[in-house]
This record gives sequence, C-alpha cells and structure tokens, in this order.
Amino acid sequence: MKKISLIPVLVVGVLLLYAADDFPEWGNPTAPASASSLSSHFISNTGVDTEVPNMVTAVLADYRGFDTMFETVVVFIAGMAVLAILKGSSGPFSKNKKYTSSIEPDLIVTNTVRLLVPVIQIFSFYVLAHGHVSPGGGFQGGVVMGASFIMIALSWDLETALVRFPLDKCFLVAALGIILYGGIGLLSMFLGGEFLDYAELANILPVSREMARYHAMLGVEIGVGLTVTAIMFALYANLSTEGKLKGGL
Amino acid sequence: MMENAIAWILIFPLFGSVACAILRMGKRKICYPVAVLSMVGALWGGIETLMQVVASEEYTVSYIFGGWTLDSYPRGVGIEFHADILSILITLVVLGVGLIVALYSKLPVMEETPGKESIFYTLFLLQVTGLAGICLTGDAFNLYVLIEVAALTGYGLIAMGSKRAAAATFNYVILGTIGASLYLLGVGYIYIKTGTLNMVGIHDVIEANNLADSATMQVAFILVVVGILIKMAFFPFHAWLPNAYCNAPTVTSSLLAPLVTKVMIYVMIRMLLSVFGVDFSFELTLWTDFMPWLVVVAIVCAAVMALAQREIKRMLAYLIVAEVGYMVGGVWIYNYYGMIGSIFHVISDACMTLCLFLGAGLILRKAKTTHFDGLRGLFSKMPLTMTGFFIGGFSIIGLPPTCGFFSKWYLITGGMVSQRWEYLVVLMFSTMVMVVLFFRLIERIHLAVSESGENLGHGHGDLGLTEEQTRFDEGPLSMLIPLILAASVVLIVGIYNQDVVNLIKIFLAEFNLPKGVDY
Amino acid sequence: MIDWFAMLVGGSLFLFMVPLLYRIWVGPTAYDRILAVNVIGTKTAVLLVVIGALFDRVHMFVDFAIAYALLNFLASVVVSRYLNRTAAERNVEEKTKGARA
Amino acid sequence: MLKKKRKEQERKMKDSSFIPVLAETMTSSLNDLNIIQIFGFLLGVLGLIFFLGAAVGMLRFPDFYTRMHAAGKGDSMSTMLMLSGLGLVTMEDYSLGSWLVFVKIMGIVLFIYLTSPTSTHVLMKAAFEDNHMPLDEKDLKKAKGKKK
Amino acid sequence: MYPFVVFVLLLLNWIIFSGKFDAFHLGLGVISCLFVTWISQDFLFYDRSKGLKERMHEAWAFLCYIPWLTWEVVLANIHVLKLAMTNKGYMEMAPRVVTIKTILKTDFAKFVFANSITLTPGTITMLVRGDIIHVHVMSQFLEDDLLSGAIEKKVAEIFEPGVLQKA
Amino acid sequence: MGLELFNTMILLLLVVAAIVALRVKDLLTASVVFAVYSFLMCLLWAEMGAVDVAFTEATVGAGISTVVMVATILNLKRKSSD
Amino acid sequence: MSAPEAIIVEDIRPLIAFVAPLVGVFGIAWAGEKRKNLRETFTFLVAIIQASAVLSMIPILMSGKIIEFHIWQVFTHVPLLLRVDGFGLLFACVASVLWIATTLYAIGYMRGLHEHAQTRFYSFFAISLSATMGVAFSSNLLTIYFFYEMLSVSTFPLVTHMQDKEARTGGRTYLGYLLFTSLCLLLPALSWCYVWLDEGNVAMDFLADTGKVGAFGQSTQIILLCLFTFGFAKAGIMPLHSWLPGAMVAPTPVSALLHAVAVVKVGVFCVIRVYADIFGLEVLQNMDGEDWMIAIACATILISSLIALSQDNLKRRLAFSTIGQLGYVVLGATLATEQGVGGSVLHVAMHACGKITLFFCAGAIFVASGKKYVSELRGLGRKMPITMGAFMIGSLSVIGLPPLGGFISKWYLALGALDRDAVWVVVVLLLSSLLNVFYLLPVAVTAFFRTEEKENDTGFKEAPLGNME
Repeated sequence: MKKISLIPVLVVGVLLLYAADDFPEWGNPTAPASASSLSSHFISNTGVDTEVPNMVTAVLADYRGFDTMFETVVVFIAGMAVLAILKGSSGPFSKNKKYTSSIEPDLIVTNTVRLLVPVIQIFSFYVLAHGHVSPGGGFQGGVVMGASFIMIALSWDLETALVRFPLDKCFLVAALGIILYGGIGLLSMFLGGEFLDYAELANILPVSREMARYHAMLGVEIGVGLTVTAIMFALYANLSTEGKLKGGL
Repeated sequence: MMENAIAWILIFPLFGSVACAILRMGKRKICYPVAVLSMVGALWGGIETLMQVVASEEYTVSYIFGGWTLDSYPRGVGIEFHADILSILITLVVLGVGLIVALYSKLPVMEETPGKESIFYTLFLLQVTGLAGICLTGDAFNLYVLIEVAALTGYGLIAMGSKRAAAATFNYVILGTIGASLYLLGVGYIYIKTGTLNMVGIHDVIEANNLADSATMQVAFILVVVGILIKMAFFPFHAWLPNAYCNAPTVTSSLLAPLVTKVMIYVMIRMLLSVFGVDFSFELTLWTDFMPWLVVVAIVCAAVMALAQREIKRMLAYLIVAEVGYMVGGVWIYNYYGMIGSIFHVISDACMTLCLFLGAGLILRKAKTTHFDGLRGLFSKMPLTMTGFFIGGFSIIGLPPTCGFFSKWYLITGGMVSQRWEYLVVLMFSTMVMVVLFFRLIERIHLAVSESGENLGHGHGDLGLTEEQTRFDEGPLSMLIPLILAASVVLIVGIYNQDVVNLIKIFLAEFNLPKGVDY
Repeated sequence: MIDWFAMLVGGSLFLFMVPLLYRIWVGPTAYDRILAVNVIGTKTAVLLVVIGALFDRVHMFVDFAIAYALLNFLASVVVSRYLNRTAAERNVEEKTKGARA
Repeated sequence: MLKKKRKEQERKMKDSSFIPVLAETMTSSLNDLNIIQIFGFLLGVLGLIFFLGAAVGMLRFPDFYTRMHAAGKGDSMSTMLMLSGLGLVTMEDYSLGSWLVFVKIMGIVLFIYLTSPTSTHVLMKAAFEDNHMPLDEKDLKKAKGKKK
Repeated sequence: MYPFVVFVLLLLNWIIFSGKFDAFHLGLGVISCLFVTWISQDFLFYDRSKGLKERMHEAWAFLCYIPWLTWEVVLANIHVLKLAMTNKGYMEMAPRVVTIKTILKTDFAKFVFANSITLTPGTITMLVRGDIIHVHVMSQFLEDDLLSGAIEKKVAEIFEPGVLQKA
Repeated sequence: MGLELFNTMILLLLVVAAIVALRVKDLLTASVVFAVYSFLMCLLWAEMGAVDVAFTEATVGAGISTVVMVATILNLKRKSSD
Repeated sequence: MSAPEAIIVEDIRPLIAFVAPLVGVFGIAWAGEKRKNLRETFTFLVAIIQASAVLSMIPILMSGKIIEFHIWQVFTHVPLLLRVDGFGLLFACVASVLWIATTLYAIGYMRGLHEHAQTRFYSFFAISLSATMGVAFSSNLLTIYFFYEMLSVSTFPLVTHMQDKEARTGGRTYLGYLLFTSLCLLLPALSWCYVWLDEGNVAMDFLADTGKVGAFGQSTQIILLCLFTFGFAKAGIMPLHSWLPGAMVAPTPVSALLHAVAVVKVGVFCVIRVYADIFGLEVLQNMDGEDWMIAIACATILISSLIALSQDNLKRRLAFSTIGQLGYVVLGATLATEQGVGGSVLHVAMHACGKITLFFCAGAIFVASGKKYVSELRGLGRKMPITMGAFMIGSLSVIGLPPLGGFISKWYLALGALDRDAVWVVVVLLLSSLLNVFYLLPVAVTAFFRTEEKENDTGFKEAPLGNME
C-alpha cells in the first residue's frame, strides 16, 4: 500500500518538475509575473496609495485585505473546530487514563520563563505594530503572543495559564478580533465606500485618505493579532488535554 | 446599502457566526434566531444582487473590495467579487439551502449536540459564508482561502456527530487537504506564468499571450482540475464522503450534502470556462476524450455501491457520488446542452439532496434508525414527511414535474448531441439504479416490507404493525416545515425551469460551446 | 568583505549542520534528537543574521533571529515535558501492575 | 529591494569566473578594513571553530549526557561569538540605528544565554527522570575498549 | 512602584526593538508596554519586599559577575573542544553524577546558580530539588572544582549576602 | 554566489530533513524533525527574499507547531501504525 | 389525424377535465376512511364533472375546431399544452365514461371485499384518470411524456394494493418495465427530437411538426421508431409485455382500468400519436424498417393469443388477450395507411368497451364466488346468468363478430393491410381471430354448458348490484 501511494506522489513530482522547465527565469523582469501591470503597480504605487513602506503588509492588509480577513477566519474556525471536536467528548482517541500524574514545575524553567515572558510579549507587540515598516504583522505578533501563554502553561501548568487567560475569554477575544477586522470594513462601508475601503475612514479621522489606510491597516492587524493569540492558546489548551482543560502537558 | 448587497451576502453570516461565538456562555438559545436572521439577511443580499446582475448591461456585477476601482487601478489590484449569472444562481442556491437548514436546525442541534449549540451555529454560518464566497469570488487565490474556510468548518461540523464521525473526518481532512493543496499549487503555477490572480485577468493573459501551449499552464490546469475533482468527491476520491455524511449530525449532513460537492462543481465550471477558457480546457487537451470514460466508471461504481447499502443516509451519500459523476460528465462531454444540464443539475441536485437529507433527518428522529429495516409502515405514521422525502426521490430519479427531470433532460440531450453514447448509457443505467433504490424504499415505507422479504401479517393490508406504529405522529413543525419548503422548491424549480435555463443560457452565450450536430 | 565573511560563516554553518542531522537521523534516543534540533534552531538564528548581512538588511532579519532566540526554547521544553509525563505515567502504571500482581 | 540587490550580485557573478572575483573582492575590501571589522571577523571564525567542536562532540561522545555538554556549551558560545562578529562586521556607520541593531544582536545573545542552559537542564532532567542512567566510568571504559 | 519599574524596563526594551522615535511609534510603544505591564508585570521581580536600592545593588553586583561568568564560559568551551577534538581529552572523560547541597534559599538565586553551573566547564545541572542539586560532571578534576563552591559563594554574594554571613 | 550556495545547501538539507521526517516511525521524533524542516524552510524563504513568509515560518515553526504536535501526540499512541 | 387548417380555440375545458380528479383527491383524502359515503360521493362527483367536461367538447370538435389550452411554457420551444382533437377526444370520452362505470363498480367491489386502504385506492385512481386525460389531450411529445410518467407512478400503489408478496413482485415488474422503458428509451428519443438540427427546430408538436423527422437519415429514423415503439411499453409490444400479466394481482377495478381503459390504451394511444403525428404516414411509408415493425406487431398478436390459450387464471387469460388486442392497434398504426390507423383508433375504443366488460365480469365472479380459474367456473352461468351473459357479449365483441364493435375495427385494419398489399397481415388477423375464439369462448361455454361437479357449493348468488354492468 505504501508503495502504491508513492505513485501519485511521484506523478505529481514529475509534473511539477516538467513544468518547472517552462518557468520564467528567476527575477527576470520581462517574465509575466513581474512584468504584469499588477506587480509594477504594487511596486510603484504602494507608497502612494497607502503610505506604507512595507509592500507586503500593504498587499496583505489592504489590497488583498479581504483574503486576510478570511485567513483570520480560518484561524478562528480552527479553534472552534477543535473545540467542537474535543469539548465534552468521551474522546475517540483517548486512552482512557484512570490516573493523572502531576509534574511539579521546574525551578529553572519557571525562572527563565518569568524573565522571558514580558520580553516575548513586548516583542509580539513590536512585531504587530511595526508590520508597516518591517516584516511582521498581526499574524506573527499573534503567534508570538500566543506562544508566550503556551510557555506559561508549559513551565507551570495549564491551570496557571488559564487563570491568566481563561478559555471563555479566549473565544471572546478571538471573536473580537474578527469583529474588529470586519467592523473596520463595515465602518468604511457605512462611510460610503466599498467593504474594507479604508480610505473612507478619512471622513472621521483627522488624516489624509492615504494615512487613513495606514492607520486602518494597523487596526486590522490588531484584529488579526487578537484572534491568532487567542486561538493559538486555545488550540494548545484543548489539544493537550483532549478538551478537559485539566492535566495535559 | 443597495450597491453593497453583494458584500452583505458574506457580511451577514460572518458577523452572525461571530455573534454566535460570543453568545457561548449562557445565552445559547439566542443562537438559533441569530443564525436564521443572518441567513435571511444574506438571502436578501443574494436576491438583490441577482436583480442587479439581471439589470446590468453585461450581466455581471463586479465589486472590488477596498475601493480599488477598475477605472483608476489595473484589474487584480484588490479582490474582486465577480457576480455573473452563474455565480449568483449558485449563491442563491447556497443561501436558500442555508436558510432552510437553519430553520430546520432548532431541535436537532439541541438534541444531538447539547452544550455545543453556539459552536455549531458559528461553524454553520461560516460554512455558508465560505460556500457563498466560493461562488462569488473572482479571484483564484481568494477562492482557495474560501475553500479552506468551507472545508475547515466542514471538518468541525462533521466531527460533532457520532463516535465514528471523528475517524470519518480524518479521512475527509486528508483528502480535502490534498485536493486543496493541489489546487493551490495550480494557482501558484498560474501566477508564475500570468502574473495575476484575478480570474478575468488570467483569462485575458492566456488569450493575449497564447499560453495554451506552455507546459506550466498545462500542468497548472491538471493540478487545478485534479484538486477540484478530489474536493468534489469524484469517484476514486469519494472514500471520505459516505462515512462523513452518515456519521455527521443531521443538520450537518443536510447542509453539506447538498452544497459542498455542488459548489466544487461550480468551481470546476468556473475554472474551465472563465479562467482557462473553452479552447484551452476542451480543445487543446486530451481530457475531453477520456474524462467521460472516467465518469462512466465513476457513475457505475457509485450506483452499484449505492445499491448495496442498507441505510438511507449511506445510500444517499453514494447517490451524491453518482450525481457528481453526472455533473462532471455533463461538463466534460463538451457541449452546450451538457453544460446547461450540468449547471442546472447543480441547482436541482442541491434542492433534491436537501429534501432527501431533511427527510432522512426526520426519519432518524422518529424511527431512531435510518436502516431499511426500521422503516416499516412509516408512511401512515408520518405521511407529510414521506411525501416530502419521495418528492426528492422522484427528482433524483428524474420524474417529470420535479427539477431532476429537467436537468437530466439537458444532460441526456448534451450526451446525444456530442455523441457520447457511453455517457448516455451510463446515465440510463444509474437512473434505473435510482428507480430500484427509491421504489425499494417505497416498498419498505409504504408497504412495510421487511428486509428478509417474507410475508407479514395476513394479506389485505394487515402489516403486522401495532397500533402505535401506525398512529399519525408527524415530526415537529420546526422540522417539518423546512422539509415541505424544500420539497416545494424542488417542484417550483422544476416548474419554473425555463426561467432558470434562460438565465443559464445568457451566461453561456459568450462561450463558444458546440451546439448541435447534423444527423 | 561582508559578503565574503557571511558566505564563509553561512557555508560552514551549513556544513556543520550535517553531523547534527546525522545525530537526528541516528540519535538513539529522542533526547539526542531534540538536542540536535535545539542546536540547529540556534544556528538558524545565526544564519538568518548571515542572510541579512548578505542582503544588507541586518536590521530586518535580526527580528527573525530574535523570534528564534525567544521561542526555540519552547520545543525542548515541550518535548522534555512530554517525555517526563509519559515516564511518570509509565512509572505509575508499573506500580499499579506490581500492586495487582 | 532585495531582488535588485540580488540581481546585481548575480550579474556580477555571471560576468566573470569565480576565483578572480573572490580575490578581487578580498583585496579591495581589505583596503578599507578597519579594526572593528577585523575583530568581528576573528570572532566569527572563532565561533565557527567552537561550533565545529560542538558538532564533532555531538558525533563522538558516547552517551546523551556527555553530548549534552558539547551541545549546550559549544552551541551558545559559538552563537555568541558569531553573532557579535556579525554585528561588528555589518556595522556600517556608527549611527544610532546601527548601534540599535548591534544591541539587538547582543539581545539575541542574551536570550540564547538565558534559554540555552535552561533547555539543556530541562532535557537532562527529563532523561534522568526517565530512568536513562548516565554512563559512569566503567561503562565508558567498556565502550572505549570496544571502539578500539 | 514595581509596576512602574517594569513599565520602564519594558519601554526600554521596546525602544531597542523599535528604533523609531516618532510620536506615533512611541505612543504605540507606551500603549503596548502599559498593556504588557498590566497582564504580566507580576512575572518580573518575584520578591516585592525588597527595596529599590537593594535591587540596584543586586543588579550592579550581577553585572560585575557577568565578566567572570563569561570567562568561565570560554573555559568551558575550550574544555569541550579539547574533549571533542583530541583523543587524549576523550580518554580523560569520566562522567558521573554529583549531588551537592546548596546554602542558597531563594528561587532566583538557585536559578542563577544552576545556570552558572551549566555554563561552567564540564558540569550541567540535572535536577534541583529543594536545596539538593544533582550535577552531571565530566571528570574527577571538575568535580573537585565544583565541590569547592566558588560559584555558589559568588552568587550568594550577589543575591543573599545574609546567607553567606550566616555560613 | 553566496545565495546560490546557500540555496543549494538549504535545499539539500531540506530534502534530507523531509525524508527523515517521513521515514521515522516514532511520532515524537517525526514532529521534532519537522521542526528542523521548518527551520530550513524559514531559511529558504529568507534566502529567496520572502521576508514576511520567513518571519511567519520562524514564529510558527519555532513556537507553535512543535508544541501543538507534541500536545496532540500526548493523546495518541506514540508509534505510527505503519 | 388532424387537419392542419383547423381553427384553434382557447378553452379551459380540457384543463377542467384534467384537474378535476386532482382536486377531487383532496376531497377524497379529507373524507378519509371514516366517512365512506362522502368519499365515494366525491369520487362520483369528480368522475361526472370530468365526463361532462369531456362530452361537452364534442360539439366544438364537430364544428371543425380544435381546442387548446396553454398550461405552462416548460422549455423554451416546447410548452405544456393541452389540445383536443378528434382522436384525443374519442379516447378521452371512452376513458371518462368508463371511469364512471368503473367507480360504480369499484364501490361495490371494494365494499364487498372489505378492502383496506380504500382512500388510497380512490385517490390514486383519480390521479391516474387525471393523467389519462392529460395524455389524451396532450399536444406534444413532452406533454405526453409528462402525463405518461404520471400515470406510471400513480398506478403503482394500485397495482401493489394487496401489499402481499405477489403484489410486490407484480408491482416491481410493472414499475421496472414502465420506468425502464420510459426513462431509458423514451427520454433519449425525446431529446433526439428536441435538438435534432439546432435549437428552434424541435420536432415535438403533434400538429405543427408532423413529418419533420423525415429530415433524419434513414437509419436514424428506424432507431427513433424503435425507441418510440418500445419506449411506450404500456403498449405491451412483445418483448416488453410481461409486466401486464404480472400486474394482474391488482384488485379487479384496477385491472379493468389498467387493461381496458387507462394504462394500456394510453400506451397504444401514444404509439399511434407518434406514428401518425410525429412521423407522419408519408415518412413511415417511405421507411425501410417498417415491415419489421409490422412483423413484430403480428408476432405479438399470435404469440400472445397462443399463450392466452394456456392460461387457466381468468384474469391472466384476459391479460394476454389484451396484449394480443394491443398488437392489433399497433399493427394498425404501423401499417401507416389511412384505414389502418383509423382501424386502430376505432379498436382502441372498441376493445376498451369489450375488455372492461370482461374484467368486470371476472371481478364480479370473484366477489360473488371467490373463483379465479377458468376450470372452476363450471355451471356458474346458471347461478349468475347476467354476469356470464355480459361476459359472452364482451367475448364476442373482442373476437370481432359482425354486429359488435370489434368487427368494425378489425375490418378497417384488414382494409389498411390490403392497402399496403400486405395480404399476409390479413391472414394473421384471421388466424388470431380464430385463436380469440378458442381462448375466450370456452370460458362462457364452461360456465353455461358444463355442470358443476359438486352440488353443495351453491351458497352464493349474483354479485352485488354495483358490480353488474
């Protein structure tokens, strides 16, 4: 069976390689992907349109902001789906443990984590807030933030982390993130533009239309960050304990 | 408000789902009205958009998110919602099915997934969001994202079912991920070669640069199509479907069964016609020659497997696989009528599958089983349910006043015109299989036959049923009304089919599909 | 000069990763593997800075390296935690078995 | 931006063969070398040597606990050396920005020095509690004897 | 008072990360630092009874400790290099587990002590249980070195002068 | 030149890591090796100039993915069935 | 059949005739099992409304007009259109009038036997009559197909009314044959007609598109002809006939309806429609494969008659007789001459009257004496003289003795055959009439002239009054 399953893999691989022969050269400026009006538009106009130096962020959060919204929703769904599967389940996968052994938190690890967690959190905020000028943004910031909570859960135990970030709040925060994202889009729609047309926010913000996009992007990134943070932690909490929120790693 | 109707289609369920997620604690009962209301809102948006599309000159409404208007920016800056007639039709189907299932969901959700109502409705609404978005989007990558939205919610929804659902979901996850990845790879290849992700843009680049010969595009085509075929549970890739739909909660299966595969067929049609173009898809590849044969294999296998089932839901699941074969075949016989048939079958199959699954849900609720043996004499117990159920069944068979007949009609006509006799024969074969299946069911339900087939009672209508088994005992109204609604939709779509077909014809007018052959 | 130096450092780092990969491949215990992974993780942070130097954008790539430095430690914590827990469970299991016997 | 840089490099590489170019870049860059860069260079090479030691140790040492010594120490040390070397080498002007970058790089070093012993310890502890007893002298001698 | 210290430290951190000094980014920084202070200020400075002056003193002493530690680290690495590269060093290897009883009382001091042991040549802390520390040692020579308690004394000098006086 | 060299090496190591990750039967090892794969991926992205992707890969690969995988393995049998 | 220059009038009466039973179903279902009299009043009422609507159209038709009613535009070029022309009206008259009779008979029969689920029985009976009206009045292939399918499905519960194993088997065969042929043979044929050149040139309307099929190639025409002939399996052409005897398990009113009025007649009606109005006589005459069809029809006649001889069950014997008689009708249509087609049209009506009489008698015998087999009927003629007398008359009509209706239609058939110079067909006709004599007359003869063997079984008298038609 394993051998047979190798065949489609090989077929796909051969196909991909076969097509790779036809690729435009790496970095060739006349290749369609770089020569198309789209790329050149992004390269030359990102600063003009949005005042954001980091083109990637502009494309992600503004030009293709709709995609990003649904990517956030995907993250949200992942959390919800895990909750749906694990919550209250007698556990299709569970080993039916009769006993739980607790591990006392290790002194060295807890001390390291104590020192690290605030730094990690401030780093996550930095990543989130500087998505405009350097790589990063809501998703990365959110992941780092979520990792800080996971770190707490790993070094003490899950209960300690859950005291700081209860699971109910987790989903509230996750939902708030999406509401923030969608709400900014909705607000710009009510102000007369299309959905997610941040420029219309200039009507209520004391800035130019371009800067409105800039600031709205920040808001959007915060929304993404909230959702990702909450879901990452919720994922860990649910997965490691089969949804019981007791014991676990 | 009006000009943004197309955006509201997604905004309503999206915000509804988030609201449901926030209502997690305590106020679970509010989730049901929230879900229904947001579905109503979305449906309003859909109808409004349909009006706009029909009223517009080129029968398309192009809505670009983020205000990147077409006049001052090149196409592909910003994500476009490209609603032409086809997409808005399928969207309306999605929303309609969503609304009916949402109406239906009140009791089953409370009973089957106690304590998880809010999660359920969150995922439910997001599923509808994803599916409606798939139909509307005009951007190849956005399509992928929305496919993922739909797929992930699907995993969650299915896994909430019985104990075996988790294992079934696992299969689904694996195959679904493979399919989506292949699609994504294909989109990546397209982007390498064309430099745009906008569907119209891709088509224009392909036309302008004559990219049909390029190996990259060919491979991209293969990847995209195979990915979609996997996602739609086309025959060799169908393994996940029956288990998943059988073990899923009632509401889930009634939502997913009518929509998921059909929407993927819509995606295939969209890719073939609008993105790659007719010439690229049908003329320049070998696919047109051998796909109908694959379809033949698919339909025959699925039909035979359906014949072997002894459980309504499982049987219906295999029927869906067979129906997928119909539609794929209708597309690949490369013919005007076949295409009409496929598109119309997407619509009608959604309606009738909805009808059947809603009926199966009610049966499950009353009879506590969907196994054939448990169905004896159900007709006298719940005549309305059974009538609704069998209207769906007749539609699947293809009996005239129902919409199933008309789609099948066009499929047959397409097969005839393109002289794909193998497709025709297999269509007939599976039709006969469906006749057998449903009249077997009618015998069970109506005439109270047990599986072993021995005589029950003493003839003359004495079925050996107790008084209790035959007493009139319909399902609750909140479930019955949606079923009847669905059944009447089956009939109404059938009766008004020429309006739908005329719309489809408007959509197909711009594509140069072969129409007829001189005999 | 910078390029040259970065190439030297980066290339040798890649070369020295090979024994680590060997350790991962063979590594009799899970501990060996996670150890090697840990080392590779820190070296990835260095490599990111190296690549940054090649692109002349160290200030950008330093952020990634920070992320690695901060988070890489999670992997070893989680794995050891896992092994600890399974070991403890095994111990309890053996004890109960012994008691029963 | 990155692309442009890369393109330039590629063009450079394509124009002529490898070794003369390398030599040329070396000599030309040597001209405007300053002390700090040379220092950074030396640090980097030192770090490489330590890392080599760690890698060889990972290969050679007989059991997990001893390997841990190699990895835990050589790793963090070499990282520190290499990073500070790089930090010095890439310091273009001595503006605030470039100093901040240097401080950031040193921050990485700091974090690694905080986490590396911790992870080493954590793994050690896990292995120890998992009844993996470390080799003692006798076992080691046996192993060595076998090797010979 | 401590929250404020934490806030200042975090802001310093932010400025190093950010490297931007315009009002917008600094404002964001202040907000984020406030937030982080709010959610996790209790992680830093576990023992809130100590005064600020005492802390400053500790910090200075710790800074003075670092060069020594760095030198130890270098020695440790040379040790590893020797063990790994030369056959003689390899033959010298004689690993063992040593148990020591520490006089340190506070967790943080124990933490610094344990990590210092890990960073110094040939020794790695395996287990800290109460005031018992299990150390994995590479050779006899190192064991003697460890048991002399030099590191412990230095750490105690920084964090717990009182303990040392008692001893 | 430097980048080309890096590219080749990363790809080679990547293939090795991928094969190792697939071949091992111990799920824990597999997830650990997958972490290596993710590190290398991050390097590859960075090397190709896709910095944002590299950053995402860095945060996810170093922080989350291993944790989540191990957390899942905790509730499974550790050896994979085939 | 219809003159193209006829004046077309819009009138709602065809729709009334079609819809009345459907509306009646609601009344019947509402009345239910408890209010028997009300229910049967409804049935009667509906039957009478239908019959009067149909009969009231005769004068309009007589004045040379054609009635149309446009129900719904189904496809772009093909509407759901009701049209009343002479042939259709004839059939409708026969069906609706006989329905009144059947209703009357059914009431007696069902009450006499205390059957279960009578509401269901009457409801579906009404639906099938409605479908029959639809077929009779349909103006194009699509419409006819709709009502044809409606009839198939709605008679299924009637066939399986007994709900025992035999009934199920019969029902399965019934539905299997009918749906198989209609979905697998008829539907492709229809779609072939729909798109034969290009959209817009559909050959589906009975009035406007007659003979358009002639544009096809010769082989295509033959295939199409075969598809149509065998597709309308209700016509009982030989290879596809075996559903008919199988469906004999139904209660006698149903058998009567199936074999005399609605189902089988709908089949042959459709065949004649297609032959005469889709192909047109000219096209048919020029077709190469025509003779084969005639041969098949003749074979059906002879073989079924021979089988009928060997049947002991009275209803089965009648069923095979029906197959043979249907063969006549199809034969007339395949002859493709004016007189042949006229003969078959007449035969539809004549045979309907004759055969329904026979079935009613069989039912009456069953109700009164519980006897099903020919061999059991000895001496019954003396106990039930009226029933057996009616049976005798019906038999003679079916056989085709001169004063009775059956003779006229056979005469025309023979004329049609002679028009085509197909003398052998006439021979077949004669031969089969002879066979008819052999298998029908013995029944009556047995009943009248053979004395019963046992004298003690004399407890039964005439059948209830309702059964005596």
